[in-house]
Amino acid sequence: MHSSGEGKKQTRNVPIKTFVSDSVAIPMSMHIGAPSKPCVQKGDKVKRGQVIGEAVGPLGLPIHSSISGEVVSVEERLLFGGAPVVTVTINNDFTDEWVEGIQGHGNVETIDPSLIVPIIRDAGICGMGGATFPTHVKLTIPEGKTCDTIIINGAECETYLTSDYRLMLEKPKRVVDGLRAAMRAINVHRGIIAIEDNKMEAVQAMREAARGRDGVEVCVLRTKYPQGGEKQLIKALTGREVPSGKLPLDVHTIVINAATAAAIADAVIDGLPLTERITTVTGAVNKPSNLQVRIGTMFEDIISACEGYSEEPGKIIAGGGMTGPCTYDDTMPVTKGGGGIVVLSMKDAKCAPESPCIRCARCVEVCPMGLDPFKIKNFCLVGDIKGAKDHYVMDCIMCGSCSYVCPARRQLTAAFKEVKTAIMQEARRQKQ
Amino acid sequence: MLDKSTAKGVFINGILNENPTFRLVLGTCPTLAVTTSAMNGIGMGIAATFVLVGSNAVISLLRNFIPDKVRIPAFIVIICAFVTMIQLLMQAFVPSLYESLGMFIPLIVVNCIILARAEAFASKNTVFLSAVDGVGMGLGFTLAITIMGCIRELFGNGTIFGFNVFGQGYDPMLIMILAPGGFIVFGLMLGIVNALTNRKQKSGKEDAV
Amino acid sequence: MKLYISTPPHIRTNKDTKRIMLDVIIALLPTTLAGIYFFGYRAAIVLAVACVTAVLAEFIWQKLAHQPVRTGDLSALVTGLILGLNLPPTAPWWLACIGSIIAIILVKQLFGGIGHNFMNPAMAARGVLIVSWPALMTAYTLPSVFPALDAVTSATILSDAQVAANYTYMDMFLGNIPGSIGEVSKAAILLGLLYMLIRGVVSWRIPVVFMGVFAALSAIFTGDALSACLTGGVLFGAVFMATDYTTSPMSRLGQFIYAAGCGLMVALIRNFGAYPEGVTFAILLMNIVTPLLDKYIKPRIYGTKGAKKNA
Amino acid sequence: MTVNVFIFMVTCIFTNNFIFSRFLGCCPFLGVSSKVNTSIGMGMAVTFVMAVASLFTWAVYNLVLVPLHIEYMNTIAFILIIASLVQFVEMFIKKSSPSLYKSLGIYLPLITTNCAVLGVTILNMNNNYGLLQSVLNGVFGALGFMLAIVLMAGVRERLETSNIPKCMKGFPISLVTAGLMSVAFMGFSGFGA
Repeated sequence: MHSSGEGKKQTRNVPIKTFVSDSVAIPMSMHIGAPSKPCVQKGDKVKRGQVIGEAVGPLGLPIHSSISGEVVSVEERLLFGGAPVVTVTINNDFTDEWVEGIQGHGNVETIDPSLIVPIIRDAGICGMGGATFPTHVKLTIPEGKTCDTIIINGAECETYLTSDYRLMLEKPKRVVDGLRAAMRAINVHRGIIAIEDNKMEAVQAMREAARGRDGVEVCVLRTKYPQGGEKQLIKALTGREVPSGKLPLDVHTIVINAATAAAIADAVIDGLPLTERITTVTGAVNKPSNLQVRIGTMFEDIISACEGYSEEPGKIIAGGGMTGPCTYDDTMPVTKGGGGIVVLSMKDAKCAPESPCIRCARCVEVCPMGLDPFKIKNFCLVGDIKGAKDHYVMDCIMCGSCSYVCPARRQLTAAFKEVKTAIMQEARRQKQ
Repeated sequence: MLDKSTAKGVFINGILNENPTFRLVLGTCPTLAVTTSAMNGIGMGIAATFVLVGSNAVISLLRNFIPDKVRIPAFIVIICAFVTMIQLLMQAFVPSLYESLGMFIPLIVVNCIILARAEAFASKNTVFLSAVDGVGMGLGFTLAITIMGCIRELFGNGTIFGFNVFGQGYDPMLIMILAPGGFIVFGLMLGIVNALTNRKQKSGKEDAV
Repeated sequence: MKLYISTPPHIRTNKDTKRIMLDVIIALLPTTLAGIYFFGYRAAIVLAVACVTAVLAEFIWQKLAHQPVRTGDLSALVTGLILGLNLPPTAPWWLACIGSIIAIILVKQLFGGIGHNFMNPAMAARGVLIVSWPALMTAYTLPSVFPALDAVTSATILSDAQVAANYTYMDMFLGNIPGSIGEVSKAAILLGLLYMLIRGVVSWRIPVVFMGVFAALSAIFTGDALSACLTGGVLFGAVFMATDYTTSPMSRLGQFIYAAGCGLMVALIRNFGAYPEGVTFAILLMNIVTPLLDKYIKPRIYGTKGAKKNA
Repeated sequence: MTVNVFIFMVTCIFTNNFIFSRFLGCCPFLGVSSKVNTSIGMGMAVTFVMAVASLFTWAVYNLVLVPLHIEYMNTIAFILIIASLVQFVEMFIKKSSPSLYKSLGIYLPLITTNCAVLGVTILNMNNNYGLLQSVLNGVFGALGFMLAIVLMAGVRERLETSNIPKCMKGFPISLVTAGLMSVAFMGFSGFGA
């Protein structure tokens, strides 16, 4: 299996730089849960941090303007998956003025713990590793469940991406503060910051930042994709296995991404809502970088900021090479969960055609969930959904390891995604 | 299309369209076991034909007297009688062939071809047609296993009906007259017959268009 | 802007089927060269005929069947080479030819081509040849570098026990003994194994368990495990043929059982069976069991232990 | 005694396997081997019937046919015994163990025309086996049949997703598979000799 270090060399040692573009397009659906309801209209003047989308439903989140300026349109635009999403486009007036009423609490150790979860909710924070689950929901423990450990996921096992690594290296204290805030919010006394052993500089920085903080430890993990998968992380750190079909909380654990933790710290200490994030821009661009960009910044603006494409782009990935979705073009905005933009050249983008399975069992060896990918693929080929389900296809975490390693270039992960979608649709239909 | 109500149609049907061995894949055990030589094949085929004709005729004759509930045991007893007959006849007149076919002579009783024809044809048709069906099916079976026997004997022993074909220098491919050869030759022949039939059907369809 | 769209992952390993097959061929080179060194040009001819026939047979079949031609993945070449290495150096050219055709057409293509065969093609073909022409398949000459043409007439059949009695361990290890072309030099085979292990083509599990079980049983049956391991084709089989992906189990436990079964069967056939060489049949027998091992041995799936407890 | 039984067992199950070396029971072997589970059921039903049939035919042959000097009636006698036995076993299992009937019941009628059953009784007679040896021959022979059919089913389940040429699908490829399997079983030749 490849190491998680793949593709990271280009940006590993590039410090974070800030980039602000002329305009931003902020989609109203950047989190799991119902899309937010836009509360501004064309022509409105907005300031940075002003709520432009109101939370809807139990998993809803407010969305804030990431720049100050004028709303030029509120209309549907296509997002990564090709689904139309209501998007608020704002032209920058470059005053970068914050909305009134921003007030920080200064210190995560002294704030009243009951205030923390509402602050996180109002700041619009969701999982920034890509899953985009609203963080305040994660930190609201349902009746009858308990939590004894919060894990900060700094593994960043995904290929190409170095944004979390740079964050931990350059702003380690923010990450620790975010962790402490989360721990205090739900009265947990153990916090683990997990980092893979190919990022020892970040481990060093985090250890220093964590010194003297209550219950915070830094753990070094073996570099192995997908070490940063929630379930793999919990197993590696606590020895607990999340039962099939259950959540980390069922084994008394909550996992929070490192970037999310920093956002929590920003919200609690400075009172700032989530308006920017760090994104790795790499691959076939002239100047691969780690950029701190505003939510809603267009890919084309970011790539221009990286001095353009180095060769004809064949594929643009919103995220890492193993799990990130493809985009149809470069007019996509950076979302809350978007940790990277990877541009593949024409040569790298072409997929080799599938050839027959030679039963080499590599997919069985790499599957972090212990599944039989080749068998499930056979069920998919003959359309036997029940067979696939009986072989635990629903436990597949979509890490892509099997597809990566397959010498016959078989589309394994893609087939599993299809069959999982079919199973979920079927379940929904039966419920109705 | 063959007319299955005439004697000619029934006869040809048994040899070609519903060849019991190659098309219906019935009676696989003797097909595999006794085809180590062409002579064995023909001997087995004639023995089975005899039983088939006799049992078909008698069953057809009695078809209105045999109660439906006990028809299978009744068929078996009739078949068995003919098998015992041919067994004793062969033992008396062709003892060497009887020896080499061994237990597969009494096993004609459970040869699915015979029971299948009794059930599917003889119990519904006249004596004459049933006898013709028996001859057709029997010849189809004989033809098939003789061909199998020829092929296996040719490659496995260098001979056909005992006559040397390849000359002295031929180093026979022993496996052909051993168990694996039976399975493999039968499988390949079925495959070839299928391929030919598919092609024929395809061209037939094109003609129709 | 025209972009490719596909589902993740977007990056793939560079080790594709062809690269793996190439690695196997490279691993087979030492033993191929050793065979040619010990048995001379006759061995080279046998190998060449086997390889060329195998590739041609696959090419012609795929052309006739209107399938995509896949000879480029080198798997037919591997099959031909392994079959050739399994033949005695005295084998007539037509034996190699028939063997390759059986391997490619009957055992591989009829079942749907690469990855669909349930038996190792080279092994099955060798099995057919052994059963068909037992004398030709065991007509081993004494090794001599570039022998005269009439060396064939001095062909003798030596049992493994006779080989063990007449040659030193060093001869057996280096390959200076009668036998099939590829199986004589144990040193060259081990070199190939080392290469495959380093390249990650095969895991240690099947060869080590296979040889371990075989050695232990040989020690019980004959008392001399070392010469048992150094004679015959058992090491070649354990390294190059039992490890065939397509016909060995996928799960680890399955591989252990499969390899142990191979070792057991070789020891039994060698000591109690009618054929002098048991490797071929042992591997074929375990090939047959492989589908059941794959069916019934399920990997432990993450999170299912807890699920049972909850249920 | 134990050693002899063991050798007899190895010979019956492996060396002289009913399918791969004697060609007995090929019809169910090809017909009922597409799924492993059903082939196990068939194998168990055959084992049971063959053991009991060996016992009864031995008794009838040696205690009835031989004393009456009507040995030539053996085929009729044996097939009637087997047919009525199968009928009886079916009724008995249906009454005594509905669950067993559910799993074996559908195979029982097929067994009457399974030539392995008639074959084993004729073998017992031709080889002049004693009572115990006849029954053991029945049991071990049936186990060999079961082994063959279960292994075959395993392979055929795997072939389901294979890209087999159209004209070879079904019986042809099954026969070639059986042929290759019997090549492997040739490895047992000499065992028990």
